[in-house]
Amino acid sequence: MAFGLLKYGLNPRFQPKQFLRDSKDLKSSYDVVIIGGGGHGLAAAYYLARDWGITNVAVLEKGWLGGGNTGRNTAIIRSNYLTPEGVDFYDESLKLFKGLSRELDYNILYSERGHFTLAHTDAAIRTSRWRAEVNKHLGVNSEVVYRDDLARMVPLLNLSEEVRYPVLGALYHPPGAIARHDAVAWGYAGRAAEMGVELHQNTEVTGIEVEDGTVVGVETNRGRISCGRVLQAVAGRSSEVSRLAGIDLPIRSVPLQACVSTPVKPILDPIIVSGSLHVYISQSDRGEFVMGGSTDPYPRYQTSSSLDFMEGLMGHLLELFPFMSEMPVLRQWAGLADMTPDFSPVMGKTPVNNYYIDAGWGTWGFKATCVSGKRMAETLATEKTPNILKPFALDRFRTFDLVGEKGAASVGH
Amino acid sequence: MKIIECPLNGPRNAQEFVFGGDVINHPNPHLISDDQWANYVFIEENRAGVVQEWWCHVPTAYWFIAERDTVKDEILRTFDPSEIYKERIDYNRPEVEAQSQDTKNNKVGEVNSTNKETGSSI
Amino acid sequence: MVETLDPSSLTNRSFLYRQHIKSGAVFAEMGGFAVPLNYGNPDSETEASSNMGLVDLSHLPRTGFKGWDAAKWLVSNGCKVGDGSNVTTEQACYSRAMRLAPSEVAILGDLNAESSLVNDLDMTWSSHRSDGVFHVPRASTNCWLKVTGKYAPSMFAKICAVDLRPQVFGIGQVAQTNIARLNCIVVRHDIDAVLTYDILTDCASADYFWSALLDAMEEFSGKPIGISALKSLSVNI
Amino acid sequence: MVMRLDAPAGHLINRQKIVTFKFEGKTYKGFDGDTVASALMASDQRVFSRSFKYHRPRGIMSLNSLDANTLVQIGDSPNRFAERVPIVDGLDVKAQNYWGSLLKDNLNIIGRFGRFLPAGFYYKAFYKPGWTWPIWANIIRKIAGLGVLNPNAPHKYYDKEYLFYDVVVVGAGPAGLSASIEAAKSGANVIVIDEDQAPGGSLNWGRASIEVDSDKSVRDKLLDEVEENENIRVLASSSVIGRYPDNWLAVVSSNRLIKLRARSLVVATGCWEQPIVFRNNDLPGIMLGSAAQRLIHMWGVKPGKRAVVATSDDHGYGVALDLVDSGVEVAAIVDLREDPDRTELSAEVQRRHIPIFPGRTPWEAVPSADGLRVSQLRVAKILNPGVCAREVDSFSCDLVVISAGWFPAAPLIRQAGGKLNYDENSGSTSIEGLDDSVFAAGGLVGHSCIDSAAANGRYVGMIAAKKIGLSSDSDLIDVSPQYASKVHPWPIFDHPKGKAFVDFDEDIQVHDLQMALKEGYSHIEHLKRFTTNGMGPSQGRHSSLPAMRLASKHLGLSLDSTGMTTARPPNALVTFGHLAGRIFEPVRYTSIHHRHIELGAKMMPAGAWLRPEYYGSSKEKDRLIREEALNVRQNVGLVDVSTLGGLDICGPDAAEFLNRMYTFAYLKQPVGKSRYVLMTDLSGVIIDDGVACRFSDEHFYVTATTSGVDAVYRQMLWFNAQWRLKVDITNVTASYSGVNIAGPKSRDILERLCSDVDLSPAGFPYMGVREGHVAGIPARMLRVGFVGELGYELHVPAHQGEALWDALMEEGQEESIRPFGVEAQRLLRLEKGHIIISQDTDGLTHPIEADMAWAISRKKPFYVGLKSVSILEGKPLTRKLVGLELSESNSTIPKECHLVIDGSNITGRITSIGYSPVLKKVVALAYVAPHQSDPGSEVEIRVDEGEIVQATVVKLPFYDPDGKRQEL
Ligand SMILES: Cc1cc2nc3c(=O)[nH]c(=O)nc-3n(C[C@H](O)[C@H](O)[C@H](O)COP(=O)(O)OP(=O)(O)OC[C@H]3O[C@@H](n4cnc5c(N)ncnc54)[C@H](O)[C@@H]3O)c2cc1C
Ligand SMILES: NC(=O)c1ccc[n+]([C@@H]2O[C@H](COP(=O)([O-])OP(=O)(O)OC[C@H]3O[C@@H](n4cnc5c(N)ncnc54)[C@H](O)[C@@H]3O)[C@@H](O)[C@H]2O)c1
Ligand SMILES: Cc1cc2nc3c(=O)[nH]c(=O)nc-3n(C[C@H](O)[C@H](O)[C@H](O)COP(=O)(O)O)c2cc1C
Ligand SMILES: [Zn+2]
Repeated sequence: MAFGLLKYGLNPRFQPKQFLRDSKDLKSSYDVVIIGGGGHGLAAAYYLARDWGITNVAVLEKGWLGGGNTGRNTAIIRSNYLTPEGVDFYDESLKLFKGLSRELDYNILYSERGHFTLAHTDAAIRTSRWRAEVNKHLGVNSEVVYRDDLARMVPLLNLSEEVRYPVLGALYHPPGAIARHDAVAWGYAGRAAEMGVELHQNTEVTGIEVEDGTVVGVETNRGRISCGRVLQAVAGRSSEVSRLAGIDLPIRSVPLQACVSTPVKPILDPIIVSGSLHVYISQSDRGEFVMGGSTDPYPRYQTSSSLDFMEGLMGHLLELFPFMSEMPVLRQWAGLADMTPDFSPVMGKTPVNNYYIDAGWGTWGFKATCVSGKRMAETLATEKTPNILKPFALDRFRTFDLVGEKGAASVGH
Repeated sequence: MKIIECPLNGPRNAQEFVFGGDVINHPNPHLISDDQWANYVFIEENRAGVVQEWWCHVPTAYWFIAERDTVKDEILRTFDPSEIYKERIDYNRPEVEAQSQDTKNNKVGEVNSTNKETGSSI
Repeated sequence: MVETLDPSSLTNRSFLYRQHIKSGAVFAEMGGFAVPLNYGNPDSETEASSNMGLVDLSHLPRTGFKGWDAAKWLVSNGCKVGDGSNVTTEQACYSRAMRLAPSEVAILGDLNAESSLVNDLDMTWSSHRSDGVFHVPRASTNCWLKVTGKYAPSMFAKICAVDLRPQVFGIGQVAQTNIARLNCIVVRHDIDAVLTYDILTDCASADYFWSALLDAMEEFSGKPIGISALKSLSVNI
Repeated sequence: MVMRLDAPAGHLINRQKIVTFKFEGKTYKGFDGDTVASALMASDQRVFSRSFKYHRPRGIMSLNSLDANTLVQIGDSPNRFAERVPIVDGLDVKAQNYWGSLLKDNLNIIGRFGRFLPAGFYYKAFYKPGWTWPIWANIIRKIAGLGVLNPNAPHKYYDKEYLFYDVVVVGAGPAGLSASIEAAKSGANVIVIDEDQAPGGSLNWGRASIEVDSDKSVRDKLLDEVEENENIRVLASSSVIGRYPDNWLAVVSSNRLIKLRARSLVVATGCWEQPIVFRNNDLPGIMLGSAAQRLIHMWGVKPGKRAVVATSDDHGYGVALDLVDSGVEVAAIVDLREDPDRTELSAEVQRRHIPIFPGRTPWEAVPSADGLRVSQLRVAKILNPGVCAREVDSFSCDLVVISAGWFPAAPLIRQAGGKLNYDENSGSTSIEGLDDSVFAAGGLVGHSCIDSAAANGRYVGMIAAKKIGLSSDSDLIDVSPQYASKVHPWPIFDHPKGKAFVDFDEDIQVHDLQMALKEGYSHIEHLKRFTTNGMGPSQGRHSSLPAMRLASKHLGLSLDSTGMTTARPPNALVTFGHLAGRIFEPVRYTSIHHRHIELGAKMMPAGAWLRPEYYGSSKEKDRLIREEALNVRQNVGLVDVSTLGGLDICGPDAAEFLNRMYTFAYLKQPVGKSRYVLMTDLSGVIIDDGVACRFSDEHFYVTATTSGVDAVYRQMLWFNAQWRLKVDITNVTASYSGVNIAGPKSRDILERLCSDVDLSPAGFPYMGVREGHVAGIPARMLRVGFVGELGYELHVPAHQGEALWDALMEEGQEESIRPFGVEAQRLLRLEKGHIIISQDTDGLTHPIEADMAWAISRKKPFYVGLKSVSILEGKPLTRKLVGLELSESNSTIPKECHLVIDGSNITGRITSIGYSPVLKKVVALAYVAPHQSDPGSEVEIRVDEGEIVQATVVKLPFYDPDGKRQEL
């Protein structure tokens, strides 16, 4: 047990240190302004300070830290992507995630569970093999498993051939993990603040000043500030915020919903995803099943939850796990996913000088929190795009150099 | 569940419909640059506010246009596409019919004033 | 005494004929199809017909026309067609014209298959095609089922999100919607005082749909009924 | 049933009918109408389960699913509120979350370490060194979780129902019942829904005056009125779990999920009674006043023997009277108010000599020796909000009734856009911002007296009907609350020794919240997530207000500015089974489906359809597929192609329309001929293919891929909604059953069955299309070459498809006709080098890299992806689809999607591969780098286990390069 807990337990008058800090006044100018206090913005702030010694940084968050998608996602972490550029990128993130509790001195409850993407059709088996082969080539642990393997590895799974879409096999990715999503945001926020980064909640960016093609300041609901460089990391609001800087994006903002059950004793270890049935499920350390599916059928700027989502999700889930029919649902909610045409993020420079973007995280960006934070910090600090980010440049949509992730991602978390 | 007023079938649950994207005039590919075309293909308006978009009533495969507030998720009005698309559209090569083509496209753009202008803004 | 007919001896086959055989149907021939007269228990079927019954009418003639001039063309060929959409107009011969859209009409033959309207229209269309009028092969596209009896609205309430209760869904009204996740055309068609609804849906999904309906009907003791029970509802169908 | 009271107490139970059930293996008795909770209490069984974190014994607190204390396991069903489960004979109930036994849980020692396990403790520990965390995580997982899920539990029967009402009223208390009566007067169709077993709401258990049954007589009058009105339907034991946009309500009613559309919605869900926070406030025997009253009035159960009542308003006095009337000794009334109002009820209490202690609060409850129930209450004087004097008065008791006032039961209202405002001075609440056609009534909006709740209900019922254009003769005016329901401003008394619980579900103490606030988790949303306060099964119904108070005090903000966490559905228990309902997964059968089954086909899903993969036993799959394929090459085979999409494209602009939708040119396509179609999307990516058959100038019949046709059809309609060409498009996929009879002997068979079409090579050449009859069945006949042999696709009306199949199978016996499945077809077309969209292409494949530039017309001005394709064409190729041959010596045959490797680079992948029985070698289609794409190039493929296999690029097709066989 940690020292902190002992201190706390033994001394009734123990006064904890304030870890999460909301800075008071906005200064008139910062070297770096980060718009968006989600995991990505906070991680970037942390790495700017830690790796590059840049601490005159303000994170501007219109609501509360981590209250966007970072606080709404189902926390699946994996690196079994389809394209080499995707695999390299997410694998770096996974490695950072593994060491993150110690790095931040804050337990993010990283829990390696193994990740199965079920295949119900021949075509899905082929795609699984494709992913497995690319993964293996790049040193990432993935393999195709078949029905008898599944019967052994996930005995709870309904492998009947009498169902509408029988399971034929799966892509098995042993490093697949879940973590406590909120803790990631808080950990980065707390440690960034310790190094001098200012965190401003309830601070909404309402305008962006661009002079001669260079960003010079941002308007907020609390006044204007001048800035050196700006990083936009606002997930579901990407198009609206970048429009303030005159930048158009290949993004649609679509709600993505999820739900949890009431807690039960541990029964399901791995993360199970079925693209054909649009469902995924894992069991958290608290004992709830955390479940989700595909994005809502149409875009909107709203995070209300819908009944259709629950009905569809459960219909499909019970095909995989019929014995769950008696489980009660605890809560459902939604976030806003930035969907790009190629199911890949948009990172790096923009047509506006000093204005950097981290967007297009769709349904898959939680797992990228570490790497995008670290590498975007590098990009801002050095003004050079690291190789690992190059394939994800905004310009690819002008030059028709899309990333080929779409094939693998019917439910791409 | 939301109710959508289908101009053909009346009010129905949203589940009967599929979304078809913003109403944007398909530009004549011969009259715009490659960059403009790339914008047309990939860039999304994704506006928070009132937009015009395509919806299809699946049981009847009927396409119509809706004005929707994407923040409140409220549909303000639905109507048949012929209100906007009144006449035949052609995309001929400019050398064939440059003049007449130009005016045709513009006409469509005018009727539908909330649309992105073909080419220029993208 | 009706001879039991082997349905596979005929080249026209209802999409459901194996379901009928499974349910013990006694068949007779109608228009080249083997049609279930009853399922072995005519009395209980007659009773079911006014409570909760399910009939396969896929053997009956039906057709469709669409195109910008379809409605006009039908009128000029002696067919009455209603205004607007989703309305039904009954013809003198008990056939019905369902206006599905301004540019689309489906024609349902009468329940005794006595009228030649459908056939006549099909013949006329194929011999002199007319601009802006296109044929929709409803007979082979859709299976045709009929749900009968007073529990029909409650049964539909379990599988269809459109309000089909008689107080809101009038006779002849058409709904093109989803039932049990399948696209369907539903039309109310009361036989004397008994509520009945016709459904046209994807013929390839007929097996699925039939089972889904029977499942939903179970709590109302609904079951398949033969053509005889249906006819018992009225002298003039 | 030692705690059972005599009638008339217990109006829900039928004393004539005894029900026997099991709890923890022991048999208990109760009456019909009892719930698990009431029946257990009647037998003085007070401990129901153990708590989430500290494994403390827990029993009834709210008896209204406002807390997780009463969650039990019912057979295979975990986490059920004992108060919502009616007992039936043989019911098997188990307590949850104990190690050892319910009454002696070995894990309750965790409670002792409580000090070391503040909320969020896991964020601060267990991760150094890194390897220790997984071990800790496992331990934590086992301790957490409540019920147990049985992996062999059956999937029970659930279904759904869609209902429509003019006015839906949620809550059948005085307000809801009155609203429904008034709304119905206008002719509206009304449904009133309540989650309790019987309508009546608080009238079923409340005691608003000194007469025991004054509430009940009000209820009976209202219920009579409701009963008489045909327009009103009452639905009890049914919870509204959520309100979604456009007044769409989800209601759980036994095994059914009702989806209800309300034109107008009245929410009359009343209030939730608030607990008092003090040390050991979670001991069994400590419960809300309303819980005690529910026990007494609804089920005739005596809640204890000696009680202390702690209250902050008049309500506690009514409870005290109920207790006394039920034979419970009331040792004291502890009133949190310094100067309680003098009312009729308090006067009666005094008359009965119950001592009243104003200005005091429970400070600490003392457990019995076994730790399983309360045995004493220590009461202290309140000095300041939350601060007490040192001296305590002790009362021995087995029941402590607590009530800190009433707070609106507002989740539905908040889901309907309503915001709850709190007036700190008066302690009352109000609602604003409700969506159109949503109305709140009764206790929810502050009417805490029956008359005013009912009067307000009537008014709101009238307004709700008016809103949708229905009106009655009534012309009511609204009333203001006679006295508003209030909550005590600070019913929170932390104890230096802790265990003052704010959230019972999650074992969150005052101390936990205070620590978290100091650590900076002070935003109400952070506080919730860091401590998990309000995240348990009761979703903050008893805990969110005290947590808000603590946060607002820490922040120095008003409650309104502190804010509430979001109210999300579901508001009550709903199972996965309810939400799933009957599982509707449409499946499409071709008309020949049953023949395939009879022939022993292994079926596989193809889009919504099932198709035969091959015929015979899966053990012999490979041999069967080769034989099926070889038979096509040597004799003749028959394959069901009914699932292929079919589109009739008609009208004067039909050819122009195809010209726009597909890459090839169609204007000059002759009648009686077919032509390949290839579709790209706007970005130039290949999305579909097929053939276009021209039956007349103005009629094309176009095929599309099985899983692509619906999207293609929709796209076509979408484009033409803009282009306005004179064309009509019909999806005739289901109308036509199709078979492909293929092989050198196919013509011989067809000639015997078809007399009205000239089948000679000249009369009906390759790529020709005809209309005629086969076996008397009208057919669209296509001479196509997908499998590369002489062959005919015959498309006939679906209801004649099986008859056509039968005729061909019978007629073809002499020629050794044999059905072949999808697998053989895939192999045959591979030999011919034909691609399958989405197998040999992916989400980014454009025609050039798929080597299909030949299918693009360069002359026409437009097709959908034209400009993208030309942009892509202008870029250097990154890959190319080629044919590969494996030398025979290779032992391992690669599989589809094995990679083509060039040094350390991935340059491509196999998209299709198979052993060709006719060529006697393994052939494949694959993407390779452009520099590897010339015939003769050697490429390396990495297969399973990392082995490298060599292959040679060859020209396509592999088989019959001149196409002689298909053109026979
Ligand atoms: C239901 C759901 C499940 C998901 N599951 C997974 C998963 O399992 N695995 C995975 O990897 N990914 C998953 N994702 C995706 C993942 O959550 C996101 O991609 C990721 O959290 C994005 O992080 P972010 O920091 O970029 O954005 P956010 O966390 O959304 O942060 C953006 C912040 O910007 C703020 N902001 C917006 N506009 C302004 C403005 N004008 N001024 C100031 N601030 C502003 C917002 O308030 C917000 O806090 C899921 C998403 C959802 C919704
Ligand atoms: N004795 C007291 O001191 C006391 C305390 C509170 C209220 N009251 C009385 O309550 C009256 C207020 O009446 P009212 O009609 O507003 O409330 P009510 O409490 O009488 O009735 C509300 C009903 O709504 C139901 N309900 C709540 N949420 C639901 C959901 N999601 N789905 C289905 N049902 C749901 C509850 O089961 C309850 O029966 C006043 O007359 C007041 O005197 C009395
Ligand atoms: C992985 C994960 C697990 C969650 N578990 C719970 C839970 O146990 N209890 C709960 O009430 N909410 C849980 N939530 C949901 C949150 O309470 C909340 O709904 C979500 O963060 C969205 O915020 P909002 O509902 O305030 O909009 C969980 C959310 C996530 C992302
Ligand atoms: Zn689905």
